[in-house]
Amino acid sequence: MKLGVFVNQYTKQNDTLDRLKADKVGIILVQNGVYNATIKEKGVKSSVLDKGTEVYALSEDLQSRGLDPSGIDSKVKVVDYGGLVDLVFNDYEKFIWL
Amino acid sequence: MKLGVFVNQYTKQNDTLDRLKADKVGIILVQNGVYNATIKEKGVKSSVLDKGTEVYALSEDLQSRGLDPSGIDSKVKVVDYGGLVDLVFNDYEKFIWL
Amino acid sequence: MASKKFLFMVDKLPYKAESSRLALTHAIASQTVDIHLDEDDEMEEPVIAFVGDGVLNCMKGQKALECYGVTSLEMHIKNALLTDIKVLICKEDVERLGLSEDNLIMDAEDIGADMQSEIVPFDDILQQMEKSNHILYF
Amino acid sequence: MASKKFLFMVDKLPYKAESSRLALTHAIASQTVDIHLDEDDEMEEPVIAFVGDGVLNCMKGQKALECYGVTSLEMHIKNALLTDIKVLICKEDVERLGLSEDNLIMDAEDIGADMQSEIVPFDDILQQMEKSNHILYF
Amino acid sequence: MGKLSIGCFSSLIGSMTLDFAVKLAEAARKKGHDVDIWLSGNGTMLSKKGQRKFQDYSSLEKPVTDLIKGGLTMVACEACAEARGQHKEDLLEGCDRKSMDWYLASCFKADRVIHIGGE
Amino acid sequence: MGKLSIGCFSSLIGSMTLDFAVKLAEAARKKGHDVDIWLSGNGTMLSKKGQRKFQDYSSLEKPVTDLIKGGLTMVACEACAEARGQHKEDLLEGCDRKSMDWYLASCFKADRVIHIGGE
Repeated sequence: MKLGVFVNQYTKQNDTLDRLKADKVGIILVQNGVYNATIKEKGVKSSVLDKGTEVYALSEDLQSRGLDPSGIDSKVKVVDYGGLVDLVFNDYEKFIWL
Repeated sequence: MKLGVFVNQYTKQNDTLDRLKADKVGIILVQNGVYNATIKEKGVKSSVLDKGTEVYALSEDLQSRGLDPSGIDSKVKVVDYGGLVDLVFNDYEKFIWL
Repeated sequence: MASKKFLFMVDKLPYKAESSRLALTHAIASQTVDIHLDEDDEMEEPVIAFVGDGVLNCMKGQKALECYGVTSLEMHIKNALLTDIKVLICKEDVERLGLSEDNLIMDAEDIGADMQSEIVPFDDILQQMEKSNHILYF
Repeated sequence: MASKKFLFMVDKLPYKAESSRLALTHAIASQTVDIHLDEDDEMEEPVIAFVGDGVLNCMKGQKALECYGVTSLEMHIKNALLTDIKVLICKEDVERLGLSEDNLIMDAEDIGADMQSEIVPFDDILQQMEKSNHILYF
Repeated sequence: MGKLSIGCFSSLIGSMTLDFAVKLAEAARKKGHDVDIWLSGNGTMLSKKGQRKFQDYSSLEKPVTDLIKGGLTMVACEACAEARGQHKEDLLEGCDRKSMDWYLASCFKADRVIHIGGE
Repeated sequence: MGKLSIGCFSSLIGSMTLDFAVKLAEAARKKGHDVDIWLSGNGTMLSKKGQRKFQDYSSLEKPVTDLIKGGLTMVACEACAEARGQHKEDLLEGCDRKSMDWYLASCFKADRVIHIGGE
């Protein structure tokens, strides 16, 4: 199962996310989920970044919030809406919006 | 300051609540906040119950959710909407809705 | 002929977001989906899984109708069982929240349903995620 | 003559709930509240305090107008400073989130505001809670 | 008897927050208190007339209309309503529309304020 | 080219979730995909015509109308709309209203489904 997981909140913990063991889980950070790409609480990066084989963040949502692309974790690939559409059709089969 | 704090969510942690040091903080559990009155996660009662000098829970919201009044922590006083109005006018001066 | 399977997942609490209610009404709407499908298409009986704090939707004795004039999630869950929808409740969360079968809506015999709810490990729900064509995560 | 003081507090993130935006527009509306008050009543200049994850509203360089066609929280905060509203940002949360003055909207000189934001310990915000007649917690 | 101002920023139906505000207002009116309700953000949905009653959805048009007839003041934020496509002709009978300063003045004159934020 | 069904259950304006859905739909249409949008719960607010544009509020009536003209299908849940006082005459041009089974059928026929829950 290629599962795309939209994380739309700056969330500290989510039971479902913690328990997922899909073959290929991709994390797609959108809306306030993009804070997970940059903010290091007490110096520690978000645990959301460790869940997926791939992690993406939506550029429009980063920019809206004043998040500096240079501060983004190197693991995170930045995509725009066009790139997101390609991810949706080419890289994942099913999606959940947490 | 007599501060009434409405807790409307089944919340694990809230920065503001943790930091309050008012002379008299009363916790008023409403909506999904009422789960804090009964649910013991992993056997431990909600930390919200330790924050206020007084803790109240709205009876209509307990009943709507199927929460058994006999399972309510002994610290919690159950009030209905009429009782809530008296609390608002007689016991507290200011309110925040978390 | 195409046959497809849908999983409805609920991790939201009841009576705060409308999500859990709409998850159930949408799942029950699968009863009438045929009118929109081609003749040789078929939708399998849907599965609805309560996970995380969402298992609190399944508590017995909800008096939302009496208190707020709105149907309870309990009534919706019983309607789902009546229409033969598989209702799964995540075991790990039931245990974490200190609940048991005694607190939860395990059947709807009172309205004549044969189907029963099942408390299952998250791994079983993960299997349902894998088997389903689409996941509607409320 | 009555004089009253209001505190606006924001702990919600921007662009998800409308809360932080409405906190600012309501605070700024204090400019025109006189028309509804008795002649000898006076509302003191309001204070707006960002606490918890709400301090993320104060980040510099928000491009919401360019990306979504909607004014940014940055523009609202600058307007608040321009109308001499006291803007407090909770120090403990700024530090927890790894932020500093460099990341935050500390002034609105570009639009001619004299007022500056202040990063203050939560205790100072608590004092404001005590001094205020009403707290509008967004 | 006192005066209570309730600010509601939460959406209709799903959240049950407007149900809470309406029931609190009913109880306060029964005890003889004055009550103002301010609807802003998604809360303005409550000021839309013609809400159809279904048992699966909480339904507030009737209790709110009764409260207004009984002397409660309800005012919706004009800009928030317009942005949602709710115009003057959509307004619930007895409900008014004003700008945000009205709410601040209502709080100014109130003994107690319960400000209920958005989702 | 594929077909994408987007279900939106989130409210207008504040959450920016409908903005996300509309921008995703625009991008998908540009790449030649078919897109259905289902509005349910508070999401039905997007199907209300006459949304006034202010810069302080996200404003979607224009881009949505353009998308519909360009071939996107948008349907709102009839009961959810009625419960909010939105009637047939309030409906955005080109948008339809149906019962929930329509959405399931749309998902059935879709290659990809993005179901965006409520607040």
